Amino acid sequence: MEHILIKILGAIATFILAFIVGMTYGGVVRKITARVHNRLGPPFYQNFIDALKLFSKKTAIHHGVMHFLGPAFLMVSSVVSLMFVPVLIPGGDSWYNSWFSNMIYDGDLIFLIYIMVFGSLGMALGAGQTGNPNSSIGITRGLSQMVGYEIPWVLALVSLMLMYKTTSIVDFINVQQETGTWLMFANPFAFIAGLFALMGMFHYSPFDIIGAPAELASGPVSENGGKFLFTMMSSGSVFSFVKLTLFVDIFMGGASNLVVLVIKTFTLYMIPVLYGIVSHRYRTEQAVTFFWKWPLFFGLLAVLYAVL
Amino acid sequence: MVGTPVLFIAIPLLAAFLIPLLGMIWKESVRIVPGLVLMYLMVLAVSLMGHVAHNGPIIEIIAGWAPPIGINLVFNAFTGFLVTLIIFMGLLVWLYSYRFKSNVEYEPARKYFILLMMLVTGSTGVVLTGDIFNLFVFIEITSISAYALTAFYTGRDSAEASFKYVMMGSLASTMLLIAIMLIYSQLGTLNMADVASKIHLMDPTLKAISFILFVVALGVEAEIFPLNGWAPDAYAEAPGPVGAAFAGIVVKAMLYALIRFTYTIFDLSGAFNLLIIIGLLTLVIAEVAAIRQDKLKRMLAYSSIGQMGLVMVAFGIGTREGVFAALFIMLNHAIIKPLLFFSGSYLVYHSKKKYISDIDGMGKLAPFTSLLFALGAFAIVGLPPFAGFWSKLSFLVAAADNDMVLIIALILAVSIVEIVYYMRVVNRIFFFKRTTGLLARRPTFNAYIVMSVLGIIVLMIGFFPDTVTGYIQAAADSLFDKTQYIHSVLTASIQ
Amino acid sequence: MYNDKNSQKIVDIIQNYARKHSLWVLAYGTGCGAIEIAPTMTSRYDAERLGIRGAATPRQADVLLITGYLTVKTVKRVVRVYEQMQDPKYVIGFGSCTINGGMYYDSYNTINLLDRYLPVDVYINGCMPRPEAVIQGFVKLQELISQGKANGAAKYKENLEWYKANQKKIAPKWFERAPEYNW
Amino acid sequence: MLTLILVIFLGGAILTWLGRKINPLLGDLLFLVSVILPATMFVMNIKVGDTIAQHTLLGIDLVWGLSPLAHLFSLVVVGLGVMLSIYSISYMRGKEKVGMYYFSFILSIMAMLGILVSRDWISFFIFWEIMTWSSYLMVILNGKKVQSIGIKYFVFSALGAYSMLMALVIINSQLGSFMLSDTFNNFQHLSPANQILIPVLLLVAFGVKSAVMPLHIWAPDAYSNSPMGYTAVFSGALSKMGVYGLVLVIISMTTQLPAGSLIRIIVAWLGGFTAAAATLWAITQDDGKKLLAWSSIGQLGYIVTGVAIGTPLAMLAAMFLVVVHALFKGSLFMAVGAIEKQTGTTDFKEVNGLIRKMPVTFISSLLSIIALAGIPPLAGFVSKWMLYEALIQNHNYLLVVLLFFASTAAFLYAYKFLHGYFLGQEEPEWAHVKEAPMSMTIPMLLLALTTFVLGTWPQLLFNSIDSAMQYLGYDATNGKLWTDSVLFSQWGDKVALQPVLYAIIAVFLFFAIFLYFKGRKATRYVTTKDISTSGEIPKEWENLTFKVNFMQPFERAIEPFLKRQIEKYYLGFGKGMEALFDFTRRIYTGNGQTYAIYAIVFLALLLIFRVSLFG
Repeated sequence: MEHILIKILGAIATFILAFIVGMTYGGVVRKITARVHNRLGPPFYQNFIDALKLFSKKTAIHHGVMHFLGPAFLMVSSVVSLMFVPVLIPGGDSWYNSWFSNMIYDGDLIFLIYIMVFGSLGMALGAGQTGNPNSSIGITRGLSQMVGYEIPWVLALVSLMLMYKTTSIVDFINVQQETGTWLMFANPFAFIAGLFALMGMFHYSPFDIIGAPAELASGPVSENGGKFLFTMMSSGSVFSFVKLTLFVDIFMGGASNLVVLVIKTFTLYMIPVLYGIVSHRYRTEQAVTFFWKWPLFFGLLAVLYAVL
Repeated sequence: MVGTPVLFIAIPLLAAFLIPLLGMIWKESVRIVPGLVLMYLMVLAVSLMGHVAHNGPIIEIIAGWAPPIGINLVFNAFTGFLVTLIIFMGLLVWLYSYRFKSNVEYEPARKYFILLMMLVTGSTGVVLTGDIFNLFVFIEITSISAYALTAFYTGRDSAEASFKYVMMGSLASTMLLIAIMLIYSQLGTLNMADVASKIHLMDPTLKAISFILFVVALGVEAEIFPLNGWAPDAYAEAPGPVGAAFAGIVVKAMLYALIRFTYTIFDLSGAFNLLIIIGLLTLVIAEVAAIRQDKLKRMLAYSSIGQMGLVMVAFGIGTREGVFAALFIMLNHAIIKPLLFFSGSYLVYHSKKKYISDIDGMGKLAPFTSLLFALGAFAIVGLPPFAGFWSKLSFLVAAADNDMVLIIALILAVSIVEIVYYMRVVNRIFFFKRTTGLLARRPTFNAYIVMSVLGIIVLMIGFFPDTVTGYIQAAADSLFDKTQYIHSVLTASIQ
Repeated sequence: MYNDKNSQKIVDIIQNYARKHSLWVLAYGTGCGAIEIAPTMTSRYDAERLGIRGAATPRQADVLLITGYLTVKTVKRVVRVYEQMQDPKYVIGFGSCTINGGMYYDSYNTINLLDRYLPVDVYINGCMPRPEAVIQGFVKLQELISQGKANGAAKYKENLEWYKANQKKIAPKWFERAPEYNW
Repeated sequence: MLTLILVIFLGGAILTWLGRKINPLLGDLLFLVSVILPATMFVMNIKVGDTIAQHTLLGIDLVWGLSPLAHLFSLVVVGLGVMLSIYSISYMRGKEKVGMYYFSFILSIMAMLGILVSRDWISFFIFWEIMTWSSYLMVILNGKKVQSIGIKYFVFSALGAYSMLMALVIINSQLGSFMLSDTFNNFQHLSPANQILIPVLLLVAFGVKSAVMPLHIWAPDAYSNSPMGYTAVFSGALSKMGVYGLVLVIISMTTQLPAGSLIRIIVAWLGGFTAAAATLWAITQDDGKKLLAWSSIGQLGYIVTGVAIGTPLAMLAAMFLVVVHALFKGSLFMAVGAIEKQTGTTDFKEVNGLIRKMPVTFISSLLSIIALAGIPPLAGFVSKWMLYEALIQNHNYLLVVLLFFASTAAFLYAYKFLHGYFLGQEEPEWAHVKEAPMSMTIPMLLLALTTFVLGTWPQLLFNSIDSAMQYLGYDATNGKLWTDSVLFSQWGDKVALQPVLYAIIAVFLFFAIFLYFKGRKATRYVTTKDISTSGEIPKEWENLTFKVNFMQPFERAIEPFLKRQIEKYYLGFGKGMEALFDFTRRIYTGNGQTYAIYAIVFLALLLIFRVSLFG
């Protein structure tokens, strides 16, 4: 019983960490974007204020049960996938290390890929029930784009899996601990392909047609305000934390303590963000076919590299 | 014993002559007498079959001259099987056509039944006789009544079809005569058993030529490609029951003759290959032609030809299993094809041109007939659990035992073609909207009985094939046992 | 119903703080005033530093910014958009047109006084008001929010019949058809 | 007993057909009895064993018995059969040709059970053909496009069946026995050419039924054209007979061959391509039936791949997916049937916003779609996970990427399906629509819930699969690849399904309660017309749901693929054959003189070649 309680507390701690880090990153990104635009920009804690405001806003209407459950699904997906990602290197030496080893031994990469999709489906259902055409359009774009980036992503992961004969994230971290080389150097092609996929996952430019504000009125979320939007926003933050941590775990050797984690994830995060600020926007089919060109090529190269 | 084999020939012949006389006394007797005759013959055939199964073949000697000089009739398991089949088909055709058209007058009915009796006479004669010239005579009797039956409707098309038949038939007769002449000139005998025992004495070239002539001559009647040009027309223009009679009676008899020549009389090694080649040609071209037909009866005719081709291939395998399969296919064909002709001709009864499209949606109007047609179609393409499957299976098994992999593949490919055109028709019957205003024709009571009997047999063979396989096996054995045949005929004495 | 500062609870203070610093603006840009929004938001004046950013749909928006004059045709939409926004919500009337019809005051279909149809919290004077003035207006709204005085929505709810009657006077068919507003 | 069961089926089919003619209610009753009674007898009385009944027809022994593998498949057949029979009563009410529907339904169930109990090739083939033509009757039951779709189905089925027939007569001639066990045990005794030929022929035979890539073109039309009550059986159980055959061939035959691994790799890739291509085609469909039909083909592709790879994990995955696919696809087809029944159409572009009208249908569809997409915690995930692990560990890297692509793309049509029927704006046209009757909703919900249960407690099914696999010669998998509800792979990776479920439920409940109970008081439902459409008020008849060209961006991206349809090549072949046939037909000119010339020429030819013929 005690064991389970500790687990639950650890899970809550992980969630809070992910929430805070994700939200802060969001704010920092806004700040950085503003600086790139030669603006002052909002304070880095602006996202917290926004979240608080959204939370305190009334949610006066809904369009049906799925409208309620869509954000809940999204939250489930992000939180549960968070539970399966090793935030810190398991068995590391910092005193809070054991807090974050939630359920990392109970699942593996393939499981994680699927559980992460769970949210998109829930979100899609919620958006669909609102009856707003913009939402559905955004959803189809998002799902299409997902099909695009999934290929290089899977290719990258498969190449690593067959190099180290495992699909477990913990094992990947351990491998990097033992050999001392980050996998991004052990198989650079996989890293490149994965990076492309990561850019797709974050929906920053040039892959941000999903919620194009002027064209689609923010797409899938266009009918959601108040608590719905709050839930989506927090799950988005948690999700970006999950993605970044996962990437760090796999390619960049994991993190032994929170400081390292923040440094690594932040550095990684800057790649899609900075590229996004200065880039154009792809149409959906352009985005999809883009992923099937160079990223796919690098993915195949990664597999080839791994086989040889 | 109820009688002797000669009655198979004598009684229907007698009936054929008596029918007009009796008709003068009582008109209805024209329709009844043939039935009585055929029923009696059926009883006779069954009892003789029983006798043969226990006591061995019956050799009947005509006119007191012992073989090889005199004419003899052979009733063994093989010929008995075919005779039973022919009589049974004759009975069904009679029953079906008893009042095929209520408006048929006395005069055409009289002609029809006379011709039918002649047809039965000729066919049983062909099967039973042990003499080659006698065979020729019976072939002529059969053909001539068949010509006349083809032209039964006395229309322009019927006449044309009949004329084509006559033309090809007379060509065949000529060749048959030449062939007989060659054999007689070489061996000085025409008794089949005698010829078979002396055939090695014949000059090889002349032997081959006479065999070829026999093949071509009998091939015309047995619907071998490319000698079967008459058949589609004849089937299509003759009345429905006549088509059934052709498929069930005439062709069987002629094929019997061909097989008898190949298996018993001649000892040519290449004959089996020839059978396979012409059989395959017939099969492929007939089925391919059938798929492009737009008239129902014509389609059935081509299908009939195709089945004959299949039978020929089966005979061409040359093993006991092959013969078994061939006879089985023949039996099934003799049951299923009449079923298709009978039900099919009711389905297009009111249609002038008898187009396939005229049966659209008939399933609603004439459910029973349609169902039987579908049953027949399912059976003939060899879908289990219906009759056709077992014969096809036994054929394939026999072929596979002889490593004829390519032939199996070809035949199965052709079967797909067959499936396509039969299913197209069945689809039209059951799943199309009725477009033409033509109403369905209610089958007569007799026709119901006939079709039901056939349908039940199809199902019976399908579920319990072993009810018939015993006879077929015996027939196959008896055909195969050439020495036994020669011995039993030549040693037969006047009883 | 009207809250004054003394009756604010701790929760309200926190919430008002958040609301004040996170104003998501739905700019209803039919009038010529929409041209001023761009400089307000971009590098030069950078409204985002105050927590002000654009919202894509009324469901997400806090502030309805009505830029410029309204006609009968557009006021219908504006009311509809306003009703779709979630509480708490604020309206900023932008430019003189929203106050008195501006230079089009005597046109047959101009809405001369927006306040008759929607509860306006803050008016920004001028024709056009410059971005500085716009930001000034927002700051004023923020002040009102933190004092708990930006209660246009409550006013609207309280006097709903009056507002509805006014609205129906100008576009009866449209407002008959509109979904009921009862939150 | 087994014979009796099959006879009851057969007699029941005929009686139902007749009873339906007399009185519709009597027909319904007889139908239920003649499916459920023998099905129950089958489950209760027929135990796994080698020989249960034996008949001899035509000198061929027909031996019937239930192997553990067949037992697994028979669960699917019986389960789906009973569920669908209950469903069909309501589904077919007021439709035409109900008698024929019942007849074919019962016969197909009988035929499928017959296939499974057959221990010899002949009864296997007989039941196979009965299954083919009874399902054929279903395909053309609605009388639409009979000549194109029906014939296409039958031709492909015949192609498959005749390949099988050819293989089995060759087996018989070589080995002298039609028994399945003899075939597998004495496979080495075949000649080397036949050792290749027979598996290939059988693969074609079973590949047709399981809709493997170049042989699949009948499937989408046939599935979508049959009545929905039957399509569930079609896609859920009938196609699995092909899989059953594939398992037999691949595991029992190709493993004994040196070239077997090549065959298996080819089949695996074909399965992979089937999965990917069918998924892409499913995305482009605008009709729920067609979409599910393509989706079925895609799912069968996964199964075929799993079977072809044939490692224990892959086999486990494939067998699990066999059952689970039957469950979720059955439920989905039933849902489409319910929608068709209640609204009269299945076109996404016509129906929308049924979620509040048909909530039970929606819930079962949702569960089934989640299972289909392979998302945890439903059962689809279990098989997907095992399949991917197996493929990766078997070094089929590119194949796994292909399948991953397929399953990701499957989300697109999964969403399209749910969105098309249930989401979007509610229209006054469908305001009258009510939930389908209980006899339709309960079976579909039951199937969906079973999927849910199996997703967390797959061991309920693994035991059966395990005994089936041991029958095929695998080691026991319990404890190696799974213990209770934990899945392992050979590399030691694992997924513990129960914690996953609990975590999901906990988080879900927390946020659902948070959202719902916190907001419930203040929140009220507004219709889907009340959306933020730039201040516009949509009129009653205005439907703003995004329907037309739903996946257009994606379709544009895959346009080069969509241009190349295999069907076109088949059509070209068909046209060519037809022209050839027509040419051949003209041999029969109808002219007597020509025929006479033929006769003379034939005679002349024979005379000329007599030496080569007769020596």
